[in-house]
Amino acid sequence: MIESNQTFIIAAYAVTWGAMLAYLVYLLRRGRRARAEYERMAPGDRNTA
Amino acid sequence: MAWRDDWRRVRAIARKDLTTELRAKVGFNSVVALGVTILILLGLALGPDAQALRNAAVGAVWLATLFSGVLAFNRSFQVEIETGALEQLLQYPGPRWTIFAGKLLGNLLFVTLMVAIVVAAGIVLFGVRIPAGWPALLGVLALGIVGLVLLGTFYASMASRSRAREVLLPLLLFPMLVPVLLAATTASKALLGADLMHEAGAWIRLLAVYDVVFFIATFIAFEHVIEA
Amino acid sequence: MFNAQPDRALDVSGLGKRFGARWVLRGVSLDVRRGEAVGLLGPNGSGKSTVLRIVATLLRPNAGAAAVNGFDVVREAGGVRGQVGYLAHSPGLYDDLTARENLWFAADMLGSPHAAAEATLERVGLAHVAGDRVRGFSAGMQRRLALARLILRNPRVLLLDEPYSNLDADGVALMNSVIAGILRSGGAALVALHELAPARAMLKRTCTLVAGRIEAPSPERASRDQPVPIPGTD
Amino acid sequence: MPATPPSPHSYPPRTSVWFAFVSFGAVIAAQTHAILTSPAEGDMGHLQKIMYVHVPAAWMTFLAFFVVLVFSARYLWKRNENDDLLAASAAEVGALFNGLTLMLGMIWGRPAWGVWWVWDARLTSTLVLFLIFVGYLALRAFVDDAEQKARWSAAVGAIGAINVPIVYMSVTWWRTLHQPPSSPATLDPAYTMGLRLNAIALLLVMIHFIRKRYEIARVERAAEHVAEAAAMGGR
Repeated sequence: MIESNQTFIIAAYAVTWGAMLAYLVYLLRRGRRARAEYERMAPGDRNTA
Repeated sequence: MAWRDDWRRVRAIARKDLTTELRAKVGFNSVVALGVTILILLGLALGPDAQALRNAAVGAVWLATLFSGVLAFNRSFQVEIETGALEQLLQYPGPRWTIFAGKLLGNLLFVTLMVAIVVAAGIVLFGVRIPAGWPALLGVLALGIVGLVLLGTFYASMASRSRAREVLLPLLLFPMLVPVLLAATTASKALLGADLMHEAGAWIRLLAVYDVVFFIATFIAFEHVIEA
Repeated sequence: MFNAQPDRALDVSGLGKRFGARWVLRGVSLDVRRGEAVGLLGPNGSGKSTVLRIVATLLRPNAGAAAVNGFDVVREAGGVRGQVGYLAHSPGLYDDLTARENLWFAADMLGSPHAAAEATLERVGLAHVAGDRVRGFSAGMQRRLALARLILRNPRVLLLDEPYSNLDADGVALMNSVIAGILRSGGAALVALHELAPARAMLKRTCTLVAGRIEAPSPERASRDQPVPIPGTD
Repeated sequence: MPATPPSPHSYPPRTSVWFAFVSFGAVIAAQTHAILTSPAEGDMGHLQKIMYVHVPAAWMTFLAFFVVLVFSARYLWKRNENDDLLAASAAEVGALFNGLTLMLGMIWGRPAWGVWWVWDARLTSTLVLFLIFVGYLALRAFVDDAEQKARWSAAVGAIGAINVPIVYMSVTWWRTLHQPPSSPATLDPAYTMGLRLNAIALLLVMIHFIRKRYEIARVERAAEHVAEAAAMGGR
């Protein structure tokens, strides 16, 4: 009983971290694409450092 | 004075919708046909054991009502959108909730008639024995229909004007109807049985609260939704 | 926001409108004085209908503003709806209802008596088909019924989108008499047109909309010089 | 007369990266602390440890929906485009945490109840909530005009949120016989500390996700406006 519980606990934490990291990567990629699109549109006029 | 004008406009819209429906008839017949067809398919899928059918009767009737209801709600705005009549409707003076109220009234009569037929078919097909306390069952049915029509009409006013209306309306409507589905089916099953747990009353109260809350919420939200 | 001079029936300044990524109106300004009909010319897709629909409170502008007799189209949309009569490109009628039922519905929504609806049916020459369903009407007959509905509103400002399309000679005369009647009683009209011919008599002046902007309006003096008697006014 | 309407949409400031490290670090810390200090609970073995991710994820879902409600209502009132973009960002992140909560619920249910899915009151409510999120995101996908999309999703978001407590109540009544939902009150105090720490840590992660997603939405919208202004300029 204990061994099988172990796998489920590990699975739960793996799924949690998997989801969080996957979304982080999705955000980074989409952010880069959006910024590049903006850059193409209006080169250099971004008003922040 | 203004209230009487608004009420006259609501009646005019509802009468116009129902006259169009009676003239065309194709709308009502197709929706009822769909409802009964779904009922028969459920009977085939869940049958033939009589007791199983009797247990599933309430659920089957409500699912048939929900699915064919979606057809009716989309249609109620269809005519207006295709002919450009919606733009004319938006031109009349007076508050715009009268459009929603008019559509609501029209859909309420339409769906009530449809449900009456579907329920009758359900009683026959699923061998339901009518208990003595059937008026309470009618009460549950009425409250459920009001909830269904309120949200159905509200979401149809958007879905029917967007690209994928057949998909969007069910996607928006069905999750929101979970409380109605649970309350209506559980209360009906209880009333069909002996309501030992006396839970029917609690469910009916929940349905009433649901209807009041969403009556207010949809009327407020409609102003923002209807403008182009 | 802008000073609504008393004689200005319609005042539009810097109107901008976009659909998704496409800007259809890019800063349109024009005005129509009382008793005046102004033509709005321009090719398809130049934004003529969009201007009319914004003034008719059917569309919300993304930029700029417009007012009808001092009522702002966005903030006082209710007031504007009491002033304008918008004749759309598509008739917007209920095909399964008869001509009379369509008009009685409009009368109920406007709060005017059914007798008024009967009178307008007479005026637009559809009394003989009042009991027939609109589904069987020709485009010209549907246009007349839409005009009857417009007359029922007795609007102060007319917004007409291609009003002469599908109309025969009598129809054009009827349309012009309706416009003339409104102008005489101090109303105004903004008429979107493809070609000028049928409306020449009506228009005080015209302006041309190209790709969402007003080109230099036609010289005031030219169109004023030919005072044309308003035909067929009883 | 302005040739092209000025682009009112400033380019959003860049969300700092260190916040990502802080939030993720907080989750690592909270999780290790909880695992080390949580006593084994009778026959459930260490299953309670799944609680430390499952329950906070559920709380974050409800919190995200509350953010959608607030900014949807604000958009309807103020018609400020950024409120719509924030509501949409919160909805997307909320859907993510909702999906996570459901998966964790199943991973916990399998050993605890022997089946992958149990129509448990809280789990079922969370599933319905997920469908409401899906409906909201579907509406946004099917409407093109930005202003209409904002108005309609604000109305749908607000009305969807109003339904959350009613859904929760109806599902709980429907499942009255089941184990009462595991809120901190029913757990022994040793867990509640671990639970709260993990909830705070996950909250930091959610805040980062929503801020980052919101920033991206604003960049995309700013690019859209610049493109339009350029197209409009026509010089």
